Amino acid sequence: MIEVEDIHSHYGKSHILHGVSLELKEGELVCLLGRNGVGKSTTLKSIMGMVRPTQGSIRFDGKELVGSQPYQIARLGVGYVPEDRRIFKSLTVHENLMMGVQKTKRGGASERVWTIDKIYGLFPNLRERRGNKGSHLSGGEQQMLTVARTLMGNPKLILIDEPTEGLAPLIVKDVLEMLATVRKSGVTVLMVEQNFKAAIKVADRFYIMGKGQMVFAGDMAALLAAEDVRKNYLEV
Amino acid sequence: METKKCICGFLAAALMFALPAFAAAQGTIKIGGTEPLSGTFKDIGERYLEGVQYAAKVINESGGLLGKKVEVVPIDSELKPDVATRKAQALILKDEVKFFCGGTGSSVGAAMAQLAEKENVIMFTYGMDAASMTGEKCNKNFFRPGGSTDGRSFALAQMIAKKGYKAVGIIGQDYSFGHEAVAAFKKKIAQISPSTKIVAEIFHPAGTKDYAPYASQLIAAKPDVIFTPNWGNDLTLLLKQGRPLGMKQKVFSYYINDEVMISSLGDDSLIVGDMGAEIYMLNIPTAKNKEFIEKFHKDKGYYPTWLRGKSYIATMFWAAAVKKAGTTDVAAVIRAWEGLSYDGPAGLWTMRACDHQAQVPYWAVEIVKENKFFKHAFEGPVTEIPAKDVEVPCAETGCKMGK
Amino acid sequence: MTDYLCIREIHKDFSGLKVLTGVDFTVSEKQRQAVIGPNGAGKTTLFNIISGRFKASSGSILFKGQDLSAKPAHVRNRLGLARSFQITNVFQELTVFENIRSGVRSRNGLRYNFFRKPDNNRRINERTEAIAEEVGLKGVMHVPASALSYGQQRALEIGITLSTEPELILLDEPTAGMTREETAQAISMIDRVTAGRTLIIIEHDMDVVFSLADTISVLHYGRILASDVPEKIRNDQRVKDAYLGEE
Amino acid sequence: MSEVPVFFLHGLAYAGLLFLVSAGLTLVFGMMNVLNFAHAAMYMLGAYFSFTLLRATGQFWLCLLVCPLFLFIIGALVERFLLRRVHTYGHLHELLLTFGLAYIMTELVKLIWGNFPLAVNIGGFLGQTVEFFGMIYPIYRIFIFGCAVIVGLSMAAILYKTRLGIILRAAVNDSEMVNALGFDVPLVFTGVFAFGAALSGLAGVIAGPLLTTYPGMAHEILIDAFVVIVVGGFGSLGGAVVASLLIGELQSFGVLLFPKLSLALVYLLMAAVLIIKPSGLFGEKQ
Amino acid sequence: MTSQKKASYLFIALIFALGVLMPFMIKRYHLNMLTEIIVFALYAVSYNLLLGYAGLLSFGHAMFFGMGAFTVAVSLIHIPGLSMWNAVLLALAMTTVVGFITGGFLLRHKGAYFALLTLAFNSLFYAVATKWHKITGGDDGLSITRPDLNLGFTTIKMADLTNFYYVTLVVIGVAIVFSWYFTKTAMGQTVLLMRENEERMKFLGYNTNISRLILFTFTGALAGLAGAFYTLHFQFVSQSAISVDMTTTVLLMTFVGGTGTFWGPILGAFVYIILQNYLSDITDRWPLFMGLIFIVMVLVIPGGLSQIILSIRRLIPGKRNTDRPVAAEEASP
Repeated sequence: MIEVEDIHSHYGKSHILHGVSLELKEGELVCLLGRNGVGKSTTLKSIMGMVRPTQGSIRFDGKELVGSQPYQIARLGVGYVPEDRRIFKSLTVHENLMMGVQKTKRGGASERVWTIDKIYGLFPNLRERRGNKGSHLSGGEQQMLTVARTLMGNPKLILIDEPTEGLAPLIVKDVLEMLATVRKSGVTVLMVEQNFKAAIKVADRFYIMGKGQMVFAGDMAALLAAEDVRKNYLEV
Repeated sequence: METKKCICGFLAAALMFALPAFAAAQGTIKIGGTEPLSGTFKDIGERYLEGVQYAAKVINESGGLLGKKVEVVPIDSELKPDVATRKAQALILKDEVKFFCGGTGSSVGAAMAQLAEKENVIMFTYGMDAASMTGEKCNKNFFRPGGSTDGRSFALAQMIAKKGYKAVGIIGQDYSFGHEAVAAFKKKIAQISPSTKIVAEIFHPAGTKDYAPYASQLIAAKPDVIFTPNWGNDLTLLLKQGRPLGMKQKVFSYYINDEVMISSLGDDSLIVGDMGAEIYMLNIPTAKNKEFIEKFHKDKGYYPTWLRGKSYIATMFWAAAVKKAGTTDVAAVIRAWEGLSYDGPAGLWTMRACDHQAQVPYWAVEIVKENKFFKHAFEGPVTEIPAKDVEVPCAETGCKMGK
Repeated sequence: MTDYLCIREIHKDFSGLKVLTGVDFTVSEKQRQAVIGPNGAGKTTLFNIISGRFKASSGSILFKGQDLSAKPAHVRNRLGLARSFQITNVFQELTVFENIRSGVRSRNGLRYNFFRKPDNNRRINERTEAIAEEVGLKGVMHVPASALSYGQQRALEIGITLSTEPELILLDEPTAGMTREETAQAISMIDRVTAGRTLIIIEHDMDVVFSLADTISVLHYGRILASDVPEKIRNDQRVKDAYLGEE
Repeated sequence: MSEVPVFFLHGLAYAGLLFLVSAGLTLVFGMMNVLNFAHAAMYMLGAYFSFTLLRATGQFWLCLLVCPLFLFIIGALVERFLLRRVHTYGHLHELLLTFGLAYIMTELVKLIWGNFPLAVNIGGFLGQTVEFFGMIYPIYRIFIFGCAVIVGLSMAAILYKTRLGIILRAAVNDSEMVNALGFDVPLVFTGVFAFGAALSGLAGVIAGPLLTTYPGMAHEILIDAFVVIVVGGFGSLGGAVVASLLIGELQSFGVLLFPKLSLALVYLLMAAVLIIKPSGLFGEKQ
Repeated sequence: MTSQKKASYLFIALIFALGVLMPFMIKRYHLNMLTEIIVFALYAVSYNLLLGYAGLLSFGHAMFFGMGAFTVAVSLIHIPGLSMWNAVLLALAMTTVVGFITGGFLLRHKGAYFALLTLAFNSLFYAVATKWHKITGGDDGLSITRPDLNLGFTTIKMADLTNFYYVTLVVIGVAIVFSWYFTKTAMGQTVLLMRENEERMKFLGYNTNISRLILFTFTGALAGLAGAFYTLHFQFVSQSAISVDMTTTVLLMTFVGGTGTFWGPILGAFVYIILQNYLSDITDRWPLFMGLIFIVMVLVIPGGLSQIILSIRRLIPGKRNTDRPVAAEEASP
């Protein structure tokens, strides 16, 4: 579904990604692990076109994404849930959700899987607060809202950046459940996470990044076996 | 390191700096025409300049002045006194120009007059009308072969008094010209028609966009007639916005016979019936005027309307002074011009020695729909207001001229 | 041990979003305190409040008995408090030397002088060089900050923080984004340059935390979950849960 | 004080014109953070286009439709080919660019239409006067205010009632995120700038018959429009409404009450607002 | 370091020497123009300290230029026997005070907001200058005569252009050199910090508000000095000295010369005034050219003339440039 091949990305003058490659198959939920500042978020942004890789290629359903604008990539069916949530603070919850709806029609059977009613069904909190300004939501609600907003666009692939960051355990559980539901609906998910324990509950496969490069790829069993990698790149 | 790279820069700039100055042509008398040649008042400046240039042409065709050709050097004053003086100064330094003229903007005129005194050159004007320029601000290097706010306001006051209006509403631009014009008008009307009341006296910033509040105030004062020294767009907008609000009174205005202003109104009914007084008009019934208009029209294909006429006559007057002096020496020309008379298209003009203000007759006119010059409304028949009727005695001008 | 830095009941809301919900802790003089906690726990916000970048919604900060709450950042710095930034925050177009000197001369009161040139001040220049040497940047002193490698920029970040000779240093993830080798170097450098001063450090890398800190506070959901010596924190179940997520 | 209603109407008419000019300016400023110095020059272009079209067809309503469209196209071209190129360099370059454009537009107008005032006369219904409550009042002045109300209400309706409005407001919050959600943000910005230009063009068409059309008209209205933005609050549409009304009425009643201060009154108001509330009446604190 | 320093001082001495010789080399007309250039050079230098060094785009610099210009004129007219020095000192004092007060209001905002506010304030000053006819002469302006310079043992006739040129050269020259020196002083370096990273400065003990206010006031005073000499040079001042156009003029000079170097704006003043003098002789479409220059500069050479000169220098092999000119985009707020 998506193939990232040897991309290099820069932020201003600092070289963040030094040849990152990864691959997702349709319907997978893959988790990208790693410490702060190793380039996990930059990887997602590079896929989304928000950071333009200087080298390498990213193919989504066979189409090259490097060089495209974020909106073009989004219209191909890639949804992005940013780390700092970035809801539109002066818009109401309902308007925020409306921002997720895309006008352009894409062919395919999975068209309009996510409707506003379905979203409100899944997130009753949001229905309750539909008239509230985005700035009045709690952290958990904001996280729900960003994911829901992205789902409104009926993406084939969702890139989620640290969905559990700063959330209370109960809410983390909700978020994970929500991800499971999303995934069941057939959407492919690439998730960046630091919360290792949360990640292993939902992910099919794992990538671990260290300093701008991939240092590990494999499933749960492989990860548990690779104690060295875990110790060096993840644990306390 | 930063320094060296600049040397190249300065050298490059110095090259431009050293561009050869225009060599001063021998055998010509240069006259600098300071007019706004860009900006909002460009059309006024250009028309004035045409009159000066036409005069130079007439002089040159009849053998020149003191055997030399007269050359008009246009100076774009941008209607800013600082710009005008800066450029004039450059001309003095560069080409040793001794004569300057101009017609637009009393502020430009006052600054030029002072420059003339400092640099000992002659400045004369045909259109900068603020009375103070030949009053308290007068100096020996400045001449006004033209009208003044005093003369014009006096003429208009006489016209209003003669028609017997008893309530006058005044509106003027809030700068020295407007204030001087209004003060002169009030002084004269109080003198010749004490029963006439000033029911409103309103000043607005020059270049006002919305005249409605001013017009409403005028209307509310219920005058019989309106007096205004406004000109250009300030007159256009006053009429254009005031008339629909119910400002039906006759307007007595300074520069009513401006064909560009009338045509820019786009609607003759806004102005027909309004009156003005001017020192030059196409309708002045002298033989010299008829001849002048005919030749000018043949030459250019259009008429020497007020601005062109005024500057033409003034320039001819100046030439007469130079001729009389027999030299271009500034002191000699000043002496020659003082007391000199010139009988031109607009009657007999006499340059008074005490303040260098020409004593000229004014011509009263009413704007009519049908005229032989334009499709739009223009001058009706004119009547003369003799120079002595609008004279300000030497003692009252406030001019103390250092000799 | 006196209460050197005393933080009481700090709350911070960002337009309704509660980031800090009553942070309480004290730091003694010369103590080396680490603040750890999962992403989004409010660590950087806490630093911003202590250093004067943000104002707390409520609560107070006492430094050597003085209430800092209403004082602007530059005054807090002059009182002896300095911080580094998680995202490198240096003067990009200036050289390393100029970067560090900006703090050194501020410390020496040469801030707004119209006549004296910092170039001519030997004391300031020597001190600047000394600091550059301490953080290992002496060799690149006249290189613009923007041309430095990432690791060097992080070192410069610390160098600038040190330049005002603070008594209390706040370091916000000084080793974020560094390789292991770089991190190891950074630890020993930080250990060296902060000797004899009070240090508060935010860090994710536990190697850094355990090698530098003598007390650790765990910030979770906007408040201090636990504060203790490293060994005890390591074995605290609440901390484990907070860190690795709940079972 | 029988004049009060008339002066109030005068104030409304001028406020209407001010709002029409500043609405586009404040919209572009609020959305794109671009201070468009060429805005008033575009307003002037609108007036001149209208003059020519009116002379050719005699249809004022046509001008009202077509000239803003012209300006829309010009605005779009300017944004797409000039402004966007310098966007990454920051405010300074954007400002200077629009500044240069203002010069060029003004000079081109002089080249094409000449350097003297041109009269725009609309006959027909709009040229008439109407009598009510014993006052005779020109319909055109009421029409100006009406236009401002319609424009203001439609802008509010677009911003708060349509999908486009949601996108626009979201883009003010976080344009990068809007882009990532699949909206062509650069196109949206081109549209906003072009719409701002169209508004200025509309204001020009409407101003033509009230004022005359002349090359100095841009410069004269620009500062007034800037003052509206400063007083109302940077980028606030509601602020522009209130500030226009305030300044319009102040100009009008100022003539009646403080004739000596006329020109300075507006600036005094501005200074007062800045002292009390530096970000303007409705501006958000930066 | 030291050789570079020497070169700088040598360069300054060279320029001064050239300046001293000028009256013997060029015509009075050109000397007149040169005096004007020197005055505007200081104005441009002061503006560049604000724009290029601190990254503050102001549309109100003419406030100070005009304030200085008017102060000299008004004081010379109303205080009989006032010496030229005292008039100039009054102008400096006046602009310093005005800079301090207006700075307090204006500096609360940054970027485009600051630009807009300064523009509005400049308009306010312009309105006052126009309206306050009694003092400023309104539209008519004020005309003065340069008082002669009493040096104690002798008096120098200021009516003479050459004498006035020398006075201008010395006074303005010293002010420009001081401005250059200023960029190397503590405060000058603080200004750079301000442009680079205002946020970080605060955590190094700098009061950024005070820093900006000091700089704003200082550049205002420099502009006021330029304005004072502007009046003395033309012996005339009108409201256009305080108009927004006067800000535009200095903006264009600075921009044409390049904001990236100290000397760029001086070059800009040079080129601008010469261009203006010759171009306005040839064409009355001067504003059109100005507009085009603006756009071409913004789009193609944002670093101005000094950027061109620098790039030419870079082409010369063996002369690697170690300077770090600040591209104008980085100077933007």
